[in-house]
Amino acid sequence: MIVRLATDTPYLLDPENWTDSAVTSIPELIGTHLLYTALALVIAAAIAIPVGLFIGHTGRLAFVAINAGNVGRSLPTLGLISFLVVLIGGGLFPALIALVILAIPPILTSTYAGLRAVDPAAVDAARGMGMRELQTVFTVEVPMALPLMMSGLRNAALQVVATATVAAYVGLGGLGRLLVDGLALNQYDRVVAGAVLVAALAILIDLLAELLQRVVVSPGVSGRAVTRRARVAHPSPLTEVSSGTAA
Amino acid sequence: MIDYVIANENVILAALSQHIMLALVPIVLGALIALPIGFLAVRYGWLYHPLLNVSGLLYSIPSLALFLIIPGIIGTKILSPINIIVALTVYTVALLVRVVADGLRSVDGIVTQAASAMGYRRIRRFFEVELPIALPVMLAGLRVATVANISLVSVGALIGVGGLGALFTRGLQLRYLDPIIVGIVLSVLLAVLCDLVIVLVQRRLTPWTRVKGRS
Amino acid sequence: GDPLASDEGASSQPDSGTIAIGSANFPESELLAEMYAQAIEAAGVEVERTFNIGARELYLAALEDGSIDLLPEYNGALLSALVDGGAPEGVTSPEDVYDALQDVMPDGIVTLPQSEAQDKDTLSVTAETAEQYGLETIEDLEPVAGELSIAAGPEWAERYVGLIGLKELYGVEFGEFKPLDAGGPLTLEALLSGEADVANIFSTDSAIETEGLVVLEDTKSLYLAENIVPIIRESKLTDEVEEALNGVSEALTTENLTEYLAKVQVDKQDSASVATEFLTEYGLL
Amino acid sequence: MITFDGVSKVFPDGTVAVDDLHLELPTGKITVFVGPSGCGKTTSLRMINRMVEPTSGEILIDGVPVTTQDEALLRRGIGYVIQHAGLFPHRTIVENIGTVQRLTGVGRKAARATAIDLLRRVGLSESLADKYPVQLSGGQQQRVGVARALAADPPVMLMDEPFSAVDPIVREGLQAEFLRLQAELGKTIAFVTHDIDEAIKLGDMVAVFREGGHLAQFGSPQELLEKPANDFVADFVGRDRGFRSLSFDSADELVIDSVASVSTGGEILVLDDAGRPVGWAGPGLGDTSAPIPHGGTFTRGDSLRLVTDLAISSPVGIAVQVDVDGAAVGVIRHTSLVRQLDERRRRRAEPTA
Amino acid sequence: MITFDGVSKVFPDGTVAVDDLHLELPTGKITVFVGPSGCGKTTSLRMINRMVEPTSGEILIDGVPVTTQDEALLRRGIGYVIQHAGLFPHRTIVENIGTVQRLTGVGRKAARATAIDLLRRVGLSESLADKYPVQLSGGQQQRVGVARALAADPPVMLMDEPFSAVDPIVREGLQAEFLRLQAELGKTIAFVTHDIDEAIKLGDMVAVFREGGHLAQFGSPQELLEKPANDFVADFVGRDRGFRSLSFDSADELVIDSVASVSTGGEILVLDDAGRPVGWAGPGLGDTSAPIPHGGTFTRGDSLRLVTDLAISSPVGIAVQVDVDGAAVGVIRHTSLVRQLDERRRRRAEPTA
Ligand SMILES: Nc1ncnc2c1ncn2[C@@H]1O[C@H](COP(=O)(O)OP(=O)(O)OP(=O)(O)O)[C@@H](O)[C@H]1O
Ligand SMILES: Nc1ncnc2c1ncn2[C@@H]1O[C@H](COP(=O)(O)OP(=O)(O)OP(=O)(O)O)[C@@H](O)[C@H]1O
Ligand SMILES: [Mg+2]
Ligand SMILES: [Mg+2]
Repeated sequence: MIVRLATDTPYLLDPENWTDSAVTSIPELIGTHLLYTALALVIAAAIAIPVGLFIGHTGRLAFVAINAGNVGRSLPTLGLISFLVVLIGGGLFPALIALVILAIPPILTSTYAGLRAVDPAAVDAARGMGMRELQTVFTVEVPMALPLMMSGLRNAALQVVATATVAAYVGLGGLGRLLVDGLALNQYDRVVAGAVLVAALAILIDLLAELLQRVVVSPGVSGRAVTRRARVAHPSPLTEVSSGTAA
Repeated sequence: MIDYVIANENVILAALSQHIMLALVPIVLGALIALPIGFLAVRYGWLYHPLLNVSGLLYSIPSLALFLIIPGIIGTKILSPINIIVALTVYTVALLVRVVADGLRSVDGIVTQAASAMGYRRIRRFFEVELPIALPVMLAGLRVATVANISLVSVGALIGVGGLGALFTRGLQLRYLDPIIVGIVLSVLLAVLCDLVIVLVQRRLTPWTRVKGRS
Repeated sequence: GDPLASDEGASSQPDSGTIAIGSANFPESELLAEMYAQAIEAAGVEVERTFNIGARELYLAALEDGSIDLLPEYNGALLSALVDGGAPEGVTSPEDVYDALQDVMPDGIVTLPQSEAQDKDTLSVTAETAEQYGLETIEDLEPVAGELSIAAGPEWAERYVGLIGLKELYGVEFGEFKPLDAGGPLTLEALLSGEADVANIFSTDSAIETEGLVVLEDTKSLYLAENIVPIIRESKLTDEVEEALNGVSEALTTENLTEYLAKVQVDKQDSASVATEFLTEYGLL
Repeated sequence: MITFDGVSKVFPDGTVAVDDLHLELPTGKITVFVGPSGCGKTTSLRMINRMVEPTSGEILIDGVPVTTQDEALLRRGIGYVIQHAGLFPHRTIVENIGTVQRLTGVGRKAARATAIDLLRRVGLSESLADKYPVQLSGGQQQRVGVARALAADPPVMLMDEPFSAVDPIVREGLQAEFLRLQAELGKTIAFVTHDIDEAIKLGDMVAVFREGGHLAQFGSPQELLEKPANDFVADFVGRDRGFRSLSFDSADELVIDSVASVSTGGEILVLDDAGRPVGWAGPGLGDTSAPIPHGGTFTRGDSLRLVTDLAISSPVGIAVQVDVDGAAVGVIRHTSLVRQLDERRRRRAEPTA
Repeated sequence: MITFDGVSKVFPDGTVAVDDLHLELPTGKITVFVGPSGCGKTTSLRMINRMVEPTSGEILIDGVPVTTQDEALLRRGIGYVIQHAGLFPHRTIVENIGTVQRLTGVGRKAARATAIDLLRRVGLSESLADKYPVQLSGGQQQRVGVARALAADPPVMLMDEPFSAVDPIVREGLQAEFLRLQAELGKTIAFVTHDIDEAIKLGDMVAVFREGGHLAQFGSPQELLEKPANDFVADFVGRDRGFRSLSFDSADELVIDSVASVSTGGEILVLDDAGRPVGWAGPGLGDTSAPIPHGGTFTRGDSLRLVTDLAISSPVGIAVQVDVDGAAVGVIRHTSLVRQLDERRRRRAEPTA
């Protein structure tokens, strides 16, 4: 037998791995993973939302928003991250940039689509009542576009959570460590632990996002105002077309 | 860059052809599997949400992890391209089930009723009315799946079967941009090309979506 | 099942005539594999290249399950991987290691005679660091290691020939461990950028010379001999193949390996042509 | 003839959509089902081609119960037109029209020829043949829907609010087209609408439904207007029903005075050289040298409704009749018109006495 | 008063939407813009609140050119109601209604109070206050749209086909509600519709537009029906215009005969104990012991149109007048009615002589 068998207790269930003292403590990995995810999402949102709002409101440069989705999807994350590491060196930076680039298209596209989908009659009514341009955008268009914008964010979050594992590939922390180390140490259970934790985290984040969505999206738009039976199903972005899980 | 391409022509071509195989076989398999599942999800409405949740869950598993877990489940060899193909097929199915279901659900009930009222029987109605009308939505989903698959294949390089991904790992090890750039460009080009092919197929298969509607 | 673990069921297949050659995912391994491949091809045997496989455990598993037939290996590292709990202490010389290896080789897989060329693990530091802390040997690290960080492959965390051995043998315990890649570009990058103070670099790495790194002497022989050795499925080992591989092993020295590796690493030549050049120079083609 | 013989439909959720319906739809005529929303019109209609199966009772076409026939085959023999046309978006116009023919095994070429012929019949240009439904306006789509239902030349047609999705002006055009076509083809048609005006305009017979799937009245449009069976029907046919009922009687039987006769009353009908009325002049009509416009004329075949309206809107209370060339042939005073209406009413009451 | 002073609008693509429009919309009245699709009604309306800027000419509100005012402020002072209500789906009903007030700095509480008051005014229940638009029916939404436009109590209201998206029955209710409200509030209203019946029903004044942005006629509904300026208008107001023009005159001035008088003609109006008419009996009406239903009655305030229709649909050609309790107070024969219409026409023609 060439390789060691997995230890008796599966990695995920070994209490040892959950303590702070462990070389790779799972809580710490989760924390780091969340940090990368949050950082990437915040930066991506800070870029994509204003641009999406501009394009969606004015209708100008629409091709940017339409093509962003496709180009974003077709960029191989592993290639991107390798490229950045070689170009600017190791550390958090290249991984973060790759994640941000990954997260921008879904947010941008959905913000644009959300604004485009706003009933023109409501915008017309807003103007007709004497709202100024920015008032129209923020008090009418954005609230109505929120469900789509949120699903774009959720999509982006899911992709980033899954892809943040590549950070480990270039030596950073996060749950990717379990995959990369498991691979290097030939511990199947460690890889499984990584996969399970990432998937669990994705579900958790999606649930939280759903809760957030309930809070921020007006019931009048989300369909929750309608009777339960007639309720418009709002698909979880988990089930939505997403892309680019990697590493 | 040119030098690199010339010097490594064989390596690049081999990587590219592996990439194409690894990306496209799952698309075909995935589409074939997703079609009946999507149909069932529409036929039996209660299946719709559970099926979508499962596919969403599958999609959130990191690809590297899936590549590594699959041989443990299906008993293939560790380096077998089958692992990558199965994993990507899983993603494709996860993505397309929803699309197929939504496509079929997008068919106007009035149209299917009109078909029945004109004397269509069930099966013929499905193939001659519902399926063609759902095609645009399905093909749009297929485009997404294809492009996503092409970019995902390269992750396989971390376990030695990654098509153009090998150029990324090599470039990283040698701290050498050329192979990385060549890999990215080829991967993106391949994605764009496949996308284009599907668009062309779509134009042929669904001429009615191209005509200009009246305001 | 555990696909990374060995698979006893996968017995050796009958000789199909084609030899599948694998390599690890670093340039030297790929260069060596390419040399093997071309040498065997010159002997009229068909080969299939499955390079860049990844971590050792992965390619060993691949060898064992029959995905590949032949690999360039390092005797010390191989021994550590095959013996539960790592290489026995004190077995560090090339001969001892090679002998010990014979006892643990899995069924159906054999080693051919090893080359004198070695590529050992080292602990290296930059010249400035060496000067600042007065470092020459690994022992010198003991008092200061707490302030220092070390970069190595992720598996170092749990290996004897890694952090465990350093602690047990030298009493060296680093302040921080940065899991990057084994002797790879990230590790080197971390060392050069000052993100890590000490790094696990391979002895054939041309950067040692070009960057003026200081290799800390392994006074207590923690690091095993790392002679290059072809390992092959017995069923594939014909006379022509053995002859061709032995020819390569004989031609290889640490020096010429370092020199030719630099052509790949520094000059960015592709490994196939570098291998051809090597084999031609040593009359193996 | 289509016979509803004590037909009821109770949906699984307990909704009584149709309640013990007895009805005979005469062959070759248009029978309109009209009533408020949810009163069971569509359900009744769809039971004819077995899209819905009755809970009890029986529907017969020319005496044959529909349940004795294979569903699909039955449906291929019954044209069906629905609200939004329900065209197949993925098929061209001729392919849409040829659907049933192709189903019954007619060749592509022959189906196309029929389809193009039908296109013309429903008043559409042949140039639309190879377009797709999205390229057509709502009114055009609706016409194609009618053509598609007609393609297999079925003796029976079911039409469920076929014109309700188009705007009023287009609708008028479609209705006229439809009546013209029916005059030519003489199909047995069941037509659903919730617009009583449409029912009165199109129906040879009208079945007024009320909530709960009850039949409130079945009769000709004129009967509905003149003698609504109850307050529900009277209410439903709406205001002006007296006036509107005049549309069903021709004005041809009116006794018309000579044009000259009106001058004796003081008003003068000014004619042009061709004898066409220009307008009215006379002492009571101001000193303006130009005659006052007469406001419209009627001719043979026009209804009492038009004549009454002309008499009301005329500046002198006199409606002018013209011949096909527009030359004045006679006049009728409003007072005389009303006297004649009175007599007509008496005459009509007598036979019932 | 809103004045259009030679206003034209040519869109960048060359479409002439409005062509040299001169118009005065009287203060406190409803002025309806009506015409076929694309004739420039909406464009004209939207130039009032500067949603569209005229190419030439000027619009003044009470003598002040609208262009002299800040756009947003101008709009806050003009209520605007559009076709599908254009409610904000993400806001509750009271928030929707309070939009303009909140914009102008009114506090949340005060705005809510006004909104709830308005809800009641437009005939909606207070219980809808905190619902969202999706929870309301189309008709309710339309009412909220009106309430929202009224919230800032603007002297001027613009309404663009506000009732066209709801079905005919709901529309009737909305129209009645709207007229009641306007009687109370007396806003200056510009109201767009393409339905001439709606125009005639709602408008104090009606501006008929025709293709190319031309004004075809501007006048009261009665003028339009009685004296259409040209064939386009005559055609557009449609058939029965004589009869419909009778709606604008009350029947109160008619000379009514006593109930007893009719018996002498042979017909007998059967009354119940409370003096309410039950139906007609008499020699000409068959031997049936039950009286024939009279088919309807009129009372004070009803129009000539109703009386005429009753006379036509009556089985004996006699319309019956009742008091508020439903007791018969008099009758009028169709012939007598027509004679009185004749006299009325003569009287009206005289002043112009
Ligand atoms: N499949 C069904 N299941 C349960 N109830 C139904 C079903 N189809 C129709 N109904 C109910 O049966 C009644 C009659 O429906 P139907 O569609 O025949 O009415 P309709 O007269 O055509 O109304 P509309 O003018 O709105 O089309 C309604 O109360 C409706 O809700
Ligand atoms: N923004 C625009 N750019 C170019 N042409 C326009 C624009 N808005 C309106 N038009 C054109 O101007 C003409 C008048 O349009 P308008 O909307 O005022 O018509 P309308 O009378 O309200 O018609 P409808 O009854 O269909 O609402 C139409 O021909 C229309 O196509
Ligand atoms: Mg219906
Ligand atoms: Mg308009």
